[in-house]
Amino acid sequence: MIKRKEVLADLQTRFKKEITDIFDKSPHRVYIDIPPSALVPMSRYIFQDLGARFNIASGVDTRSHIEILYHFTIEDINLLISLRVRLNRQKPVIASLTTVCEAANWIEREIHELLGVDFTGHPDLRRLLLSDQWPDKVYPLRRDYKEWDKGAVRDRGVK
Amino acid sequence: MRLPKIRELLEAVKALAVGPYTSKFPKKPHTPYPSFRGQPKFNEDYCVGCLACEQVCPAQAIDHTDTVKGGRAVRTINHYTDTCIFCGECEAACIAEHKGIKLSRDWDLAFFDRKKSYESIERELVLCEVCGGVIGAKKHILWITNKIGELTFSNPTLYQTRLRELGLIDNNLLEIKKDGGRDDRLKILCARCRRQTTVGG
Amino acid sequence: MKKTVIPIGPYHPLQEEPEFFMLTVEGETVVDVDVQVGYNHRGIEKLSELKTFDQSTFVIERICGICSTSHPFAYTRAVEDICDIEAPMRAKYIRTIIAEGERMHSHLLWLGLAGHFLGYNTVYMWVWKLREEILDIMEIISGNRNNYAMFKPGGVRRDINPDDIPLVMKKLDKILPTLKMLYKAVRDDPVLHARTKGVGVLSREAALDFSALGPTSRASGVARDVRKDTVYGAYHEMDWEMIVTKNGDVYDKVAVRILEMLESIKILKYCFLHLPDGEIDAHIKNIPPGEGIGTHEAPRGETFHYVRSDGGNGPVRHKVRAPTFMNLPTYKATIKGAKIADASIILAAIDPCYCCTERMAVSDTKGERLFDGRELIRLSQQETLKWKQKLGAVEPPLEKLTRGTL
Amino acid sequence: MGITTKALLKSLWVFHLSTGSCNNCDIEVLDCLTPRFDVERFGIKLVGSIRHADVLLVTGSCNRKSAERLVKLYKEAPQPCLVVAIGECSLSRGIFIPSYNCPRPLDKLVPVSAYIPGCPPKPEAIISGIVKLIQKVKGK
Repeated sequence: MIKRKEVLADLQTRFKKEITDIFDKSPHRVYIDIPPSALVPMSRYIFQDLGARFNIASGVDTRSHIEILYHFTIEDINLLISLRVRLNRQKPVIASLTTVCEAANWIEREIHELLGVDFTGHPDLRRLLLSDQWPDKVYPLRRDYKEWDKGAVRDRGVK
Repeated sequence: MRLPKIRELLEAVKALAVGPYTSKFPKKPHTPYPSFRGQPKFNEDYCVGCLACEQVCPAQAIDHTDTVKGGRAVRTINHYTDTCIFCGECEAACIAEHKGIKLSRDWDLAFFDRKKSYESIERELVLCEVCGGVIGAKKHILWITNKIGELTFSNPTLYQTRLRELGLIDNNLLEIKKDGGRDDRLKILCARCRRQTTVGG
Repeated sequence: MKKTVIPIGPYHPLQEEPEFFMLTVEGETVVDVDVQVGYNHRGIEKLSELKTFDQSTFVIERICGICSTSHPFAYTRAVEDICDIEAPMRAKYIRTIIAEGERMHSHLLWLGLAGHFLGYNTVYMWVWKLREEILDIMEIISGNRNNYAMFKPGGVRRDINPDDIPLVMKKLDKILPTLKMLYKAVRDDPVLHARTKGVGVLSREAALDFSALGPTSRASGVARDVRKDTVYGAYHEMDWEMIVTKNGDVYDKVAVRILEMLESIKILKYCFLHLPDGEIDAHIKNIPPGEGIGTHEAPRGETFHYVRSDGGNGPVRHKVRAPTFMNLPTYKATIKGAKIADASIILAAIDPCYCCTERMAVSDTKGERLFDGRELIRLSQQETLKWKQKLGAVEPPLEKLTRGTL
Repeated sequence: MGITTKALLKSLWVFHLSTGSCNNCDIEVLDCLTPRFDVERFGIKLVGSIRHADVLLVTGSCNRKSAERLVKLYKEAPQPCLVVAIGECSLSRGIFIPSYNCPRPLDKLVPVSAYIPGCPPKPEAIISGIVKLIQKVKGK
């Protein structure tokens, strides 16, 4: 039963250069800010050596930059590690995690499609959710998303 | 292969003895459980026209129009059966003891024309005497006067509406000047005119 | 070897959601599966940003019909995580009652469908008849068969009035014997063993690599259950055990789900009898800026809600991850090398809930010979008939019994 | 009332189509076929392909991908085909009206003959909706 403090201490010694900030939200959750380059080695260590489970990646469009949080859960000590990565808003690019764990395949296709983040090294980055008529370069989850479909009916459609 | 078959046969015989499980629905009418959330219905004597239900509704199934009908300013609140998700939020938010709009028990709402699939209620409006803008539903203002008791007399709009409703005063004590000056302070005014007459300019 | 492409779906009457799998097949064995998705996508994450925190629960509740209370459970826990407020004890009990009731009716629904895929139409009818009892209980408590509208950040919207409880307990006692009979029927039936044992095996390593969740991972020996790992709801008030089996084939997935239902009944009974009285809402006044993460053990696995607020009255970003999002890609591990006849039961084995994953699909084939979705189900049913004849349970041929498939 | 409509009403064969629904309404449609509300007593049967169907049961909020297939499917249906919209999502997309992936309600895509509101509608509401539809078509 590796304890929570040991896990964090171990992460800090091993990735001292990359970790810019650690924030203990609650006994069961910790945020770690890292630069995009450190994502793959760190998540490989967390996923394979610490035996964590890849939970999900959640992309957020704060108006100044695009932020992706990678959540890993270590079950036996019930700790949720969220790696926070900031990308610039015009050309968000980051390495894909599919080499580390197969489960990240779909979520990266979804973030690519809804937020416009480019994942280098992803096996097949085709469209996951949106239909074929959806125009390219229009990302619904961006803050500046405007309705492009002229025929859309936004009331009850009776009058 | 013997034993499991026997158990199933026993089960089948038991089911035969109990009789069909199918409900006699079209012949016998179906009454849902008392806590069933059916079609919300406006209640004529409780609803005060305050539009709390419209703001709370997650599916925006309630909207209102303020129009002048037959010389009287009227607010019609419509509830659309084809957008409502029957969640009970409107009943929970209703300020008239949760009875202004109440979820009934009826579930058989099938219809053929979406243009007629709504329900509405009409409330009389109180208009500002200077600019003619809408202040609110009359019943809503009276509801406020009941709620704040004697504090009503701090605001001319409130106590004049109340006194007119009780018939204690006639319509216009003083002549309305509409010049935004201080003379119009003792009138039924909307918030903007109220500000203009008290602060001025 | 000429490659044949088999589409299942998209609008097959029995699977209640449109889903489509492109199976490329060589002869009898399935070589590859390509799942295409996108039919149920309704943009719920963007919609939740237009609503306030309180209204957003109703959008979240309509993500999926059979886990329509798991998403609000995780969402309200995420919002409570932002403002560090705990729901009062009675609200926790009511939340657990609704969650366990929904686990029952979701597992029963899946058991019925799995029965039909294997050709056991009587199991399908019997299990869905049993499911009506649970739906009645939920209607008594929450006012609707599903979409219960009970959850609110900080507590519960409606209370359970005590004089409903005797009627509910009577209905619960009616369910238990039939469920036990069903479990014995599944355990003893040699034809079912032949059809499901060793079929579509998800090994423990694959389950870990795909991060599979819920009954799918517990059937492969990965002891993963949010109700045991984190302390929430009333799950730590009573003792119930987590069902974990080892060999990860379809039979284990059936067994895990049925035994979980027996546990759910135990939890439901305990909660009804020990319902503490007191407040049912913590009255959250304002929600500070911040991020919250809430999880809950839905019938199919762990739902994960990430809510970010900037102090306003609505979520700024709301990420929903449903369990099937993680379980669905496990097809790559389970379906490779399986026979076509077993394809439909393997695809149904993880209890896929497509509207959770907001996905479904069609794709046009390149002119190879096509099986229709219904033919594939009939193939699976004829396979069961073949096993029945082999194992000596001679019955009239399927066509005469069911006048063709449903 | 033409011979086709009279034949149509004898026993309705139903094809169920889910266009982006949360599958509550789909399950209530399936509930109608199970022992408690068995609609096969009235000859209503769920068929596997649109070619044999008299009535098209539509659930779900017609998102973009499903809307294309819905229109294509409606064209394939044999013509005196009645469309019944079940659940708030197929009536007016209910709570999904502002969603970017559900642009148009159902009756802007195909002519709808009956609407059954409810989220989800009780199986009894679906049965009584179809009974009303039969009487209306007969009454005409």
